[in-house]
Amino acid sequence: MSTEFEPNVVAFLCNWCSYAGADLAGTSRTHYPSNLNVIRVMCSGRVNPLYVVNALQQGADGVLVSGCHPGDCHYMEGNFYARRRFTLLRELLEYVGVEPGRFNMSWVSASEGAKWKDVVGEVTKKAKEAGPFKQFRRAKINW
Amino acid sequence: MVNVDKLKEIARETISRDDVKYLIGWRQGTYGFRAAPYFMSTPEEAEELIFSPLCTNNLATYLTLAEKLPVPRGQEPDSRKVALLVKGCDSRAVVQQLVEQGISRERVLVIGCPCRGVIDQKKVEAKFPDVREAVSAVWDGDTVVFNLPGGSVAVPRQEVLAGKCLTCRYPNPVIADVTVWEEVAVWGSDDYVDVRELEAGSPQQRWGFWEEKFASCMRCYSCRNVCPMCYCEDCVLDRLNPQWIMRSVNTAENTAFHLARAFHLAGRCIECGECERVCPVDIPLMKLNRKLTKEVRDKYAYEPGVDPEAKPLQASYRPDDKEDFIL
Amino acid sequence: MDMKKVRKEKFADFLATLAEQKLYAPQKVGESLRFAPVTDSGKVELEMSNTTVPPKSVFFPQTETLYRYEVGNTEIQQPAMGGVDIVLGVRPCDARAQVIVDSLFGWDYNDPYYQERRKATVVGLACNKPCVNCFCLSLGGGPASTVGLDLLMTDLGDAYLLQPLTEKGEKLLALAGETVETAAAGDREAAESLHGQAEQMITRKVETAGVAEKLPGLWEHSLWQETANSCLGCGICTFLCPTCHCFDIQDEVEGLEGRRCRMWDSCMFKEYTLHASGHNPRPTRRERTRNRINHKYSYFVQKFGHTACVGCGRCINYCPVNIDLVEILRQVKEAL
Amino acid sequence: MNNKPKIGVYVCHCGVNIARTVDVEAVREFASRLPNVKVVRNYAYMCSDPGQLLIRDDVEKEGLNRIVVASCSPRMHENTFRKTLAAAGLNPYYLEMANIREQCSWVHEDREEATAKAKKLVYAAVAKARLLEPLYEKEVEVEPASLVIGGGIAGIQAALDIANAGFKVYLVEKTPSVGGRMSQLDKTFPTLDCSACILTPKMVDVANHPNIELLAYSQVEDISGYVGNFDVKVRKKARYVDVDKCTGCGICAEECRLKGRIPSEFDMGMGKRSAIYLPFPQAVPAKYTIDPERCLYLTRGKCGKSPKCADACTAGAINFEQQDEIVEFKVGTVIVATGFDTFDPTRKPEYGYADYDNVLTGLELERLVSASGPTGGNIVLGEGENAFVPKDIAFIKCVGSRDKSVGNEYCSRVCCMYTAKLAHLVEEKIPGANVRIYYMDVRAFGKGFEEFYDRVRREGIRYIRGNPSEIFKRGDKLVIKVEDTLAATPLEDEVDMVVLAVGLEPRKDAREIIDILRLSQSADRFYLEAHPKLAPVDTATDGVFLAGCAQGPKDIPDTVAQAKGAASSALVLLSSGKVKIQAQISFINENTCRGCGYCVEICPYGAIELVTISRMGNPVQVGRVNEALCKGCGACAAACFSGSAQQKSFMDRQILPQIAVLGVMR
Amino acid sequence: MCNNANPYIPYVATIEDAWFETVGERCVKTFKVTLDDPVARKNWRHQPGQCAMVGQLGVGESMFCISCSPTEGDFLRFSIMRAGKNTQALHELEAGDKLTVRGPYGNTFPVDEWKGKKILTIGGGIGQAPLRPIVEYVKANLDQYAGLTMIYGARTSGDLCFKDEFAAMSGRDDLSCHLTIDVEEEGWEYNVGFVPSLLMDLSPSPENTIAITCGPPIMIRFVLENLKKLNFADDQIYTTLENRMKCGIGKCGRCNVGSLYVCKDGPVFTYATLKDIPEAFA
Ligand SMILES: Cc1cc2nc3c(=O)[nH]c(=O)nc-3n(C[C@H](O)[C@H](O)[C@H](O)COP(=O)(O)OP(=O)(O)OC[C@H]3O[C@@H](n4cnc5c(N)ncnc54)[C@H](O)[C@@H]3O)c2cc1C
Ligand SMILES: Cc1cc2nc3c(=O)[nH]c(=O)nc-3n(C[C@H](O)[C@H](O)[C@H](O)COP(=O)(O)OP(=O)(O)OC[C@H]3O[C@@H](n4cnc5c(N)ncnc54)[C@H](O)[C@@H]3O)c2cc1C
Ligand code: SF4
Ligand code: SF4
Ligand code: SF4
Ligand code: SF4
Ligand code: SF4
Ligand code: SF4
Repeated sequence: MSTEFEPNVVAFLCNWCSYAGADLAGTSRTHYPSNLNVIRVMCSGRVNPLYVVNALQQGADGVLVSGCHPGDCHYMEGNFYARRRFTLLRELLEYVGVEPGRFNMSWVSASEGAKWKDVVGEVTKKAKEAGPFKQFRRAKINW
Repeated sequence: MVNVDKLKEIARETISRDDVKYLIGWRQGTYGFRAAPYFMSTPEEAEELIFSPLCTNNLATYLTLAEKLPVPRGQEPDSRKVALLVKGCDSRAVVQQLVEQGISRERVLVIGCPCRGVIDQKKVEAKFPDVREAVSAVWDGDTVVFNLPGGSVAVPRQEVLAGKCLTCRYPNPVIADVTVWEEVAVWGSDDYVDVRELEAGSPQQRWGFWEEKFASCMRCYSCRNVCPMCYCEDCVLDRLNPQWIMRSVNTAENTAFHLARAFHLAGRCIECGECERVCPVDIPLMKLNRKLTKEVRDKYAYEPGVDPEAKPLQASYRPDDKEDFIL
Repeated sequence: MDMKKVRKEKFADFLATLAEQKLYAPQKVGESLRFAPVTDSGKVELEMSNTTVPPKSVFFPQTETLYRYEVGNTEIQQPAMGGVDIVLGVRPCDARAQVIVDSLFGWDYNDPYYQERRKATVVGLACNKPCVNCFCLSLGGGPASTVGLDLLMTDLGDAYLLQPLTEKGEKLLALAGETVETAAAGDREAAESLHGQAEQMITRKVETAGVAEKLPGLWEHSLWQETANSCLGCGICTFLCPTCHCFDIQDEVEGLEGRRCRMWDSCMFKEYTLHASGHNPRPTRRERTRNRINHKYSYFVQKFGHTACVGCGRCINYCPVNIDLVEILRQVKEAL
Repeated sequence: MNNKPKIGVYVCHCGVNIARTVDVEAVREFASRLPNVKVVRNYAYMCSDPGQLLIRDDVEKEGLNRIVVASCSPRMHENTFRKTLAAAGLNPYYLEMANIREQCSWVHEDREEATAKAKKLVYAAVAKARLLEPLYEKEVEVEPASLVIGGGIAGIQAALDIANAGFKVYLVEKTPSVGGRMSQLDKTFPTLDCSACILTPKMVDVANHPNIELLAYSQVEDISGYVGNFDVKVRKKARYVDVDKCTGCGICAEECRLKGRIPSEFDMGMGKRSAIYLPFPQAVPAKYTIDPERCLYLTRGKCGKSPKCADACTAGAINFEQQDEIVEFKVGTVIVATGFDTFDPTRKPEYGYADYDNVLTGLELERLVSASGPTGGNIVLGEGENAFVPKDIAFIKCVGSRDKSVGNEYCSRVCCMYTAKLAHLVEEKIPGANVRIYYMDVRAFGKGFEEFYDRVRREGIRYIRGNPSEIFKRGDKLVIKVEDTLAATPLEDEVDMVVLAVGLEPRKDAREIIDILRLSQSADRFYLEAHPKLAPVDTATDGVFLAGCAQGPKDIPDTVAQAKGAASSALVLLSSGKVKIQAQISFINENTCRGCGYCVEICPYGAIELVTISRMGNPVQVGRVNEALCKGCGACAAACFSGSAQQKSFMDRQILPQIAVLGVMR
Repeated sequence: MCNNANPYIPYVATIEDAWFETVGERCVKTFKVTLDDPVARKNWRHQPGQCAMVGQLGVGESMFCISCSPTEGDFLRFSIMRAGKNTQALHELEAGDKLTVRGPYGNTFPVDEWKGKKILTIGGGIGQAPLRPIVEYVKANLDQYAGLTMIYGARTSGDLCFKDEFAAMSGRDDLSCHLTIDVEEEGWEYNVGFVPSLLMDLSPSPENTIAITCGPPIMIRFVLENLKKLNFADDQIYTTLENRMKCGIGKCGRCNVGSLYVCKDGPVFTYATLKDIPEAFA
């Protein structure tokens, strides 16, 4: 057993593009790190920014939100709203001292299985570099 | 020049109107350098009205803070207007409340008071630490004159104005049904120097700055309650089901509380500074809010609370919004 | 009992000897002063009018674990209780307040968590310069009141005079050993004169006698609405009040580990009394404000025989909208 | 009533697909210890009949009420297992899937890692499953009628198809007559059949069809409701002519004081009409209309001693008192066939359209060559003594198309062919005419197009590759400055007439319909279809379809084909009589909603509106979701600060435990 | 009285049986539970009117009245209406599951003082829960009382708790049971109409009678009015208050009406006590 730090990444994927892209990565038997776990939502526009805060609080070392490329949203505009929200959230997180690699966003289409693999690799790598998330981890403070 | 007599005159007229429930203004506080919010419903009460450098409170918050008692069956709810004195910053809150439909335009009567900056109570107290009685103040040119028991003292504005006033770009109300006197010249500009300073540090340094601050929060919710934009019937910050933030007070929950609060105000905060002012443990909340105001301005050329017809920032987008960090 | 004193240059050493036990004293946390465990005696801050957060936070922490458990299991583990030996730098008003709170945590059911901490030795610090809104005199207290203290310190300028009041206080002095010396002849007089001066400085006064009797008759008085108009319904006045003691109980779970804990709550919050049916017996800030004042000045008196206010002035100092208890009391007195 | 969640977890081997990499037995063992889990089973192929039977049996025997299937992607088999649940008598939405194949066994190699992850995914699914709520797919009845907006060939065709299938159609046309652009054309490429000859019968059919209610000279004011149940409000503009009385004899127009003084829209301003007019002789309905902006009586309150038209009309049809009329009706589907505008060439001033009379647009030339046109089909320019027949004629293609500088990047798809057609007609009408065409490309992609292009070229029409930079006047002639890019020589070509092959643009009033139906626009500003390939006639709003040039430039055959497509899509709904409404939609807690309207702004389907409710006697504004319009994207839920808007099956309180599991579990 | 040195620590209890009393959004489920610790079970003493904190580790605890009489046996019963987080989670429990219980808390109905008197209970909806122990207690000691009359109403027949028990009660002459629902329903053979008006129809005499009422605030208000009309004296009328509470032991602050803590000085009050507390019926 290696004692190297293995980050824990929580990812929110839209059903139509990114989740399908991840499925394609699977069907194509692409291999990627197992640190990332997916929560499926219908649209990246469904992801409440507080989920990200919550995930970090509850033990995630990295968070990813992934949706369709701009203009491809199954619901037309969900990812545009998501983009605005998460741009701001990311600024805010970094500003209070969350390392830049912790929160990520990507556009992965249903045909981009290969890109999904890259994204997982990238996000995992970044979270690994950032190390275990401690800043406002809920971890039983004062229990 | 500020003419409080004229203000009182207008106030008396306003209160006398049948369609006005009450007028919210300021009066001299009970001690030190304070003004207190003042609800007037009879013309006589207008006598106590003041408008001075002490009038820091943003009264717009009372438009949405009003709690409604159940209306007994067969009775009509009171639909009279609420009249309100606003400074420049306060007026932006009114505009943003209109944008978010927190109030309806027919229900408010806005009396605009062009403002020359209000004081930061703590700065003044540091200057005059031993003053116990209630002290009034007036503007005079580029100074604020305090009528201390031992005689008046003029202090340069720069030394006592609240932080929000030093960078104020809207000293004149952006919305008003009546404006009381002539507009004042804009003196401020905002480069977000304070925010940039903090941004320049490493993540560790930034967290180092915030950790202690967040840890010291008592979660008294004053910052939320005073905010004119925070008027959810049931706020997610203290909701129990689902529970986003535990009620226990510690760094993790407090940080989540502050992130959520700040985020919910992104594109909505009009920088009235009230949250920071009320905090009993002096958490520099404006440094947090202003980070987002800055990003909102830089990234989306958006400024809340100036255009009542504007779409809310977080409920709009542009296809070509920047997305440099997206993989 | 013998008075001692500790010279300021030795004060750090004095604290260091005390800090061998679990010592709490005012320190800066974030931007505010509150009682915190002393790890570095240099950080102890006694040049203050008073701490922002009263020392009740030591005896009754804002968040406190009642017990722990594993989810799905029924085994309950009590946490270690106590953990406080000395609380130093307590202003006389806050010490009196703690005595008031004692009656609550001691009536009928004993609150073990609280009582265990209350065993600590309380070292008071007389006020040489009361704050603008102190009105302790109106409530039977004073800048050098000794109620609830085991030891009273008075800042004499170059030294602190240490006046033991109880056995616990004596013990503490014994513990301090070499760092303290016997007080000089004039020290006591000097201290008393300082106390007198401090008393003179307190300008805020209000007649509190008769308030308890009068309040029930003012139930429907317009004063409550007028006061509540500008109230924000925040937790400042109650969280910072040394006598306010309301709390909430919540379960918190992390993975499979859980705890039931309690945390300060405030009667000024609207959720505080909200019923499951949506009915709220105190639906607006008018009722809540009325309850706050009545609780302190009438109900508590009826139940425990004394006012639940010591005149520390915190609620006045920190209320963001200048709701002023002294002013309310004055109105109560004047009301017809 | 909420019963204790009793969860069955089914771990699929998927042959060896999962089992090879994931220790399914370990996962099973792990899952059996999770809260509320009652039954856990492994099986080779969960999706197989025996696999599904396993679930059904357990539901029956063990009283399971939530099912977690750990297998492949829910995108693959969610529906399969929903049906299994339904068959077992459970609500199909009590299903949660853990994707341990695509997300796990297929993408990880290390057995230990993959097993650990599979456990985690199963745990998260269990955490959510215990909070699932039953959902019900609602059905709504479809009003057996359709609204067609726009009476061009697209609208006409769609209306006829639907009407012929036996459903009521309301055809709303803005102008006094149906026909659209096609009625202005002379001949149609590539077959050169006479436009009027093929269109007029259809127009007449529309007017006479028992199932079609033609609302010409009308405008849709408002559409509310949702698929199957749209409430439509149409404004019938006052014609000031009683259509029941008007016989279409035209005496009124003959008598009108303004006869021949008003440029005719139909003839592109080249012909003149009266203030009371029929747009063109074959107009349907063949009823006269008074132009309220021109009529002397209507604009000035006075027309000589008395209005001449009224005096002349023996049928007594003139009625100056007539008012706009609002008609309201209900339909189940809507077809938008509002067509296009031609590009306004004044936006390319270098072509001198505004300055020189002998610079024409293609559509103007259509009128000139038409036998029913202002010149009776003779190509004559100038008036009276100055009239002349042009000999040297140049066409310029792609005017306003494929041109970033005017914001139109797209190809208008008809100009190449109509240019060829018009060039051919010119050649035919003016013997010996010298015709050349300046072009960038020739796109002859349609059926018979290349052949037609070939034919025209063989007729002696010259194609010169070049993009004219300027047109100016030299003496009587127009000079075209251009570089022949094939020969790489600059030219100054002197001609008598220039025809600009203007492109097709979205209508200037396109916003009206966008606002009414909440349609979106694609980058080219035409109405956006739901999917460019798979749903080219649908829109994002269920029950609303697109036909013809409203969706993008196209020729008549494509227009008709699309119109038929739209009609058949509408008919699917109309004839089934019912539509199913999504179950995983959003709802708003009216007790906590702050009425800020963010959700209203954000919902791409306009599914939320603000309504005023009474909160203990106090009026408050809250959002309310129209269940039939919501598509369940959940965008509103993420936007709602107060957490009042929630999406069923994806509620915050269902997702937070998932996050907790994925975060806390290491 | 909780025997624990630490009054916050609950007993662990097992659900023996659980069933739904009513249906709908705010349905009521009754739990029959026994404490796991045999000593605690032996020492547990409660009287009609008392309450206990019932909860689940990991969710939370809430106050409920003990809806059985000690005369019924060595177990506890709680009838719990689904209202929010805790109650929703409690409703998910079934026989065999574990609970936490602390108590008993609060004062009691003075059932012993009442001996020799006629007992009249007037309940509405879930408000019958605190009245049930009285009914059971009096039933068990019927010879010591001058009679028992029970008036109980709910919105619909589906909202009536303890239906089966009422069936068993009819056909006895020493006690009478009057049921009512707000509006007519098919198959309903008892009264129709609101509880306060049924009270007036029955017009019980105040003579040697104790009236106890419990139910929604609006019902209580009218019942009290009517009892006064029927000349009941203030100290002949009892009711219980159910203010929100967290600790149950007079510390957490929120349940007070005036200077009284509902958790300690209540939940049982006479009208004589409450009528001078303006907050009591807020
Ligand atoms: C003395 C007493 C006896 C009671 N007896 C019964 C009984 O026999 N049967 C029964 O069904 N209910 C009884 N209740 C009410 C019961 O305590 C509440 O319904 C329950 O606490 C709701 O908890 P929850 O977690 O489900 O709701 P939450 O999710 O906590 O909250 C839902 C709503 O309930 C309110 N609430 C929370 N805690 C309480 C509380 N303790 N009391 C009132 N409202 C609260 C909240 O403000 C919120 O609005 C009694 C209450 C008291 C004080
Ligand atoms: C110069 C030229 C020559 C062409 N030659 C040929 C050719 O030879 N062969 C060929 O195949 N194609 C040709 N085309 C293309 C052809 O004109 C179109 O394909 C066809 O007209 C598209 O029909 P439509 O019904 O979509 O739109 P339109 O013909 O534009 O009809 C739209 C109708 O909707 C009405 N309308 C618009 N808005 C509203 C509203 N809000 N409410 C109610 N009614 C409304 C309009 O008044 C109009 O009647 C030519 C086009 C041009 C410009
Ligand atoms: S006002 Fe200050 S202490 Fe209170 S909740 Fe806000 S940040 Fe925390
Ligand atoms: S967040 Fe603070 S500064 Fe911004 S509007 Fe609210 S109170 Fe004012
Ligand atoms: S501190 Fe002031 S504003 Fe806040 S609740 Fe108390 S009285 Fe109201
Ligand atoms: S009520 Fe105010 S003055 Fe009295 S003890 Fe509390 S905080 Fe101090
Ligand atoms: S966004 Fe939320 S709070 Fe605002 S109107 Fe919609 S549901 Fe209500
Ligand atoms: S889920 Fe999407 S479609 Fe449904 S109401 Fe919300 S935003 Fe509109």
